[in-house]
Amino acid sequence: MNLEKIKSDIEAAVPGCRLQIILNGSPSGQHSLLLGREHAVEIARFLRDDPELRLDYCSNVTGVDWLDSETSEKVKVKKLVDGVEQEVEEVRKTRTPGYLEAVYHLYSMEKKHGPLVLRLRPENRTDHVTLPSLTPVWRSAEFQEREIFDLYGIIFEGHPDLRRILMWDEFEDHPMRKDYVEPNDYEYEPTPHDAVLEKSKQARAIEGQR
Amino acid sequence: MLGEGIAKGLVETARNFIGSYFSKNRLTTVQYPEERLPQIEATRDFPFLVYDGDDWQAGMRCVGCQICEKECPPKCIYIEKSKDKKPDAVGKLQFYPAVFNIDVSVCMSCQICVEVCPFEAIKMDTEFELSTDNRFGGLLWDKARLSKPNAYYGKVHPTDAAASDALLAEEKAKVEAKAKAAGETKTNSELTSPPLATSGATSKQ
Amino acid sequence: MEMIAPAAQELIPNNAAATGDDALLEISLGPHHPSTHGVFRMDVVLDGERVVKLKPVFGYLHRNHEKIAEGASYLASMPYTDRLDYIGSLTNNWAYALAVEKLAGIQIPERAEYIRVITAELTRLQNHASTIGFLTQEMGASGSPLMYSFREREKILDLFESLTGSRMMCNYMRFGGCRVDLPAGWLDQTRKVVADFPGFLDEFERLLEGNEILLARTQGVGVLSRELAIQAGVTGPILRASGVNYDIRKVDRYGIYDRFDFRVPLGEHGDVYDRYMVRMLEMRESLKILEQALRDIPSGPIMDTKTKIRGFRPKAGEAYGRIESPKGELGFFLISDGSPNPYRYRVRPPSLINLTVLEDMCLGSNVSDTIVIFGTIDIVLGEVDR
Amino acid sequence: MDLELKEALSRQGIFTTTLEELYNWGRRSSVWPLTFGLACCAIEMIATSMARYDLARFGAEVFRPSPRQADLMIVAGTVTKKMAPQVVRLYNQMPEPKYVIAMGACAISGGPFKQGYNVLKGIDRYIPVDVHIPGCPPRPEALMDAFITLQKKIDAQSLTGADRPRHLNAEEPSEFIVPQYGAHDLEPPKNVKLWNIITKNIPNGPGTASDNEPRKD
Repeated sequence: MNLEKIKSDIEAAVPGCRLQIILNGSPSGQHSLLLGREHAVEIARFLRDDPELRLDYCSNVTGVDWLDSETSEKVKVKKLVDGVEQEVEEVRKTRTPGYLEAVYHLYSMEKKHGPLVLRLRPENRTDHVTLPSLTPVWRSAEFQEREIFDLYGIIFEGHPDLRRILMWDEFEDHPMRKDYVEPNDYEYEPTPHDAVLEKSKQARAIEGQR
Repeated sequence: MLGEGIAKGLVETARNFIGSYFSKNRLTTVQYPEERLPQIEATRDFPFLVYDGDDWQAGMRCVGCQICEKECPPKCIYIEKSKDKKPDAVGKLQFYPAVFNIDVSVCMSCQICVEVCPFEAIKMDTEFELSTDNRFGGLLWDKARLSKPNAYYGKVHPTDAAASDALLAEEKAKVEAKAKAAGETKTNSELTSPPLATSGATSKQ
Repeated sequence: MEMIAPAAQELIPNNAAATGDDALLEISLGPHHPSTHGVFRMDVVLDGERVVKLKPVFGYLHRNHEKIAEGASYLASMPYTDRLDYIGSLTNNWAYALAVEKLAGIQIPERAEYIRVITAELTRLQNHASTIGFLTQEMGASGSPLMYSFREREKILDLFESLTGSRMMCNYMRFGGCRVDLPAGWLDQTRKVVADFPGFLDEFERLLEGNEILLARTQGVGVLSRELAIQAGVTGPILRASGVNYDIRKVDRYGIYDRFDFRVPLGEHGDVYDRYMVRMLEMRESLKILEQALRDIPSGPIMDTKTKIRGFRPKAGEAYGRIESPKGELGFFLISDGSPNPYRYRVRPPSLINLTVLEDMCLGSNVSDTIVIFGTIDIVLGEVDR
Repeated sequence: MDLELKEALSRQGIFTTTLEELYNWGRRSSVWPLTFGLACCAIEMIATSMARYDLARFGAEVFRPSPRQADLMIVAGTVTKKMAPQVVRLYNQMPEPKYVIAMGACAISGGPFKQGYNVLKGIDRYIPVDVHIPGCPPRPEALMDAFITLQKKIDAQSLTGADRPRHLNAEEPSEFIVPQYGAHDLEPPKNVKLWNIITKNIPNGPGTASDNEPRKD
């Protein structure tokens, strides 16, 4: 399956949609297609129903959490120092805001090809975390989108039954997010080291204060 | 006829019942604890520390390198390296673990510690009758509880132990040859021992 | 169980408070229920004995496998995969190893490929055998069939133990091959088990084939249509029982499955009986594969020498690798950021996704049939909740 | 009763017993487990009850699905925080005398999954455990060994005195608090009273000053 061709096919079928090919550096060569939120359901429907593609089987739906990241690189800049142009090394920091992501792996049971990897990204990872649900297109996404809602906190609009699936309903956090801090219920640990030792000590200290 | 299928099935059950008196293939009950299933050689349960010779403290192969502690998936190994050194089986001065604890109430018997150990020091035991009513006292094993002689290893895993012994003998021969060569030029060589380069990845348990 | 979560209370229809013959009854099957294969719960609304609504509730065995794996090295996750579908640990190992191999572009030696096929097919045999045992147990055949299938399972577990050291949690495969080579005599032992296994299948068929109770309880019960099965992403024997020819061993031809001659059994009606029969036939096909693999296995190395096990750091990127596990498509989705730990580690659990259609299959049937339908989905909670 | 006299009598075909022995024999020989599997270990538990190992030989023939009819709870597998309230409730529903075997690493301490946010780090945070079996999963023989250990434990109990079993002591509780689902964790995260009893006797335990200090040998 040629990703470029699929991209142009989609663009022809769903005018005005935003698409971007995301390259994958690993030898697996599974490159993916980033969809704009607005037309995601239409695109999904096209992918499912297009007689050539017939991606009727949505195998895997995954959430991914990308934290805010800061990359610093050294750049050589030409600057006027004391009236003389010199090459000076400068550290430039680029801040990439973090984002959440839902990744869909599509296959075709009829044509027996695949995978096509789709990605959807909500605006940010704090307050605008909605995505259109693809469950109306592929029902196999039902539980998996619920799981992403539960563990990552992405809200899928149009999902028929969006509740917590793995954690209990009273639970408030989204534990698979990278910045989730789990409750410290460590106790006496017979073989502690590193993080566990710290947590165990903390827990004991708090207990002692009570 | 209604009931024919059920009757056929019952004949099968009867055949099985009678067959269980004659056929070994039907795996009739092994009357544990009086009789036991034959010990399968590869069986693994919990790790133990191998020592050479008779004195477990002097012969301990472990050098406290803490690789297993780092690689242990459930983090159930706790090691503290000693401050001083003691001679190992080959005669080189090595560190030894001042503390070596394994919490078997956490251990998942995955034997990754065995796989990554470059010193053939930790191996898997086959002992499984360990039930206890004392969680913390009975299931936290220290160095003394963990140490077992090499002869025991040879008893429970003969094939692997032979391979391991051969490997160590080879290492020893190499070190001796090197020492001999070095001894010709320099008599007093205080070896700060580099880790023995055995292939941890392919070592059998 | 008297526990009703708030979400479950929403399920109670308005007339639940009404008394009399037409009252609907809301019950919670599980999480402690002898036939839910562990800690699974179904919130069922009943009209008399008929199921009107059924909502599965998960999470009682959510052990945070994915989160733990994201904090551990690639090697350290291997023993955890054993505990996903704890009946078939070797196929889980393979799926994970395959995903890592895709991620890092590792080729594995031929002998290792053969060992993988042999162990995976043995896993399929014992998984299907115990599934059918449990299924008949749930239909009321208490004891005998389950005992027979566990007897056969024990023989295969003995093989696993003498190869890998553990009965259930094998932790045997590595990215780049397998951990240890076959011990002496293992192939002969396996050949004997494989040669004897058809005898067990014949016995099982004589025991159950034509049994009027079995037929009445299974035929026409829990029908799953072809279209719904595809739409809901159902995989494995359930999908094939609904007549869809989709077996990843044939589609992806991962490993060396293109070298073996075997067929994919398909059902016609998509009912419980078809699912049972597909599993029986699949065992016979697995035996065919095993015979060929045991005949052709070459000698040679079992590990790719270039692959480092400790301190393994694949290049940044991602990969999705999948295999046909006994329960369906088991996939692992890995994202690497170049560090020794995977950035994202995701399991695509067949058991969870196959449960999507549970309500559709159960609507309108009796509670007793619900248990049987549930039994044919063949779930393992370790994989559903992870 | 004098042991020698008793043996001499039994050789003559006269069997004597004390009320205590009879009572303990009765309890020990019909420990009915609860059909209660949580995870991986449950499969080994089923295997133990199958023909090759046959747990029935120890008087545990009948696995009862209802806690009201069971004497023994085999906590076979990982107890998650979502499941913990139900486990405690089931335990509370069992009639005295009741016993608990924590089978496998997860039930004892959370085991390999103890670093997980949803995993209870040992069932003994909420209910008292009589026998622990390490292993992941323990072999069927190990479960039978635990059964024998439990039977020995029952046999050694005296019916009177300060160390009499819990069910004969009216002051001892037979029910324990059921934790509630909280916003971040279970409430309470452990049964403090029970936990203090368990950890009281650890040589190096949390009650002592040298908490988490390495043991010196």
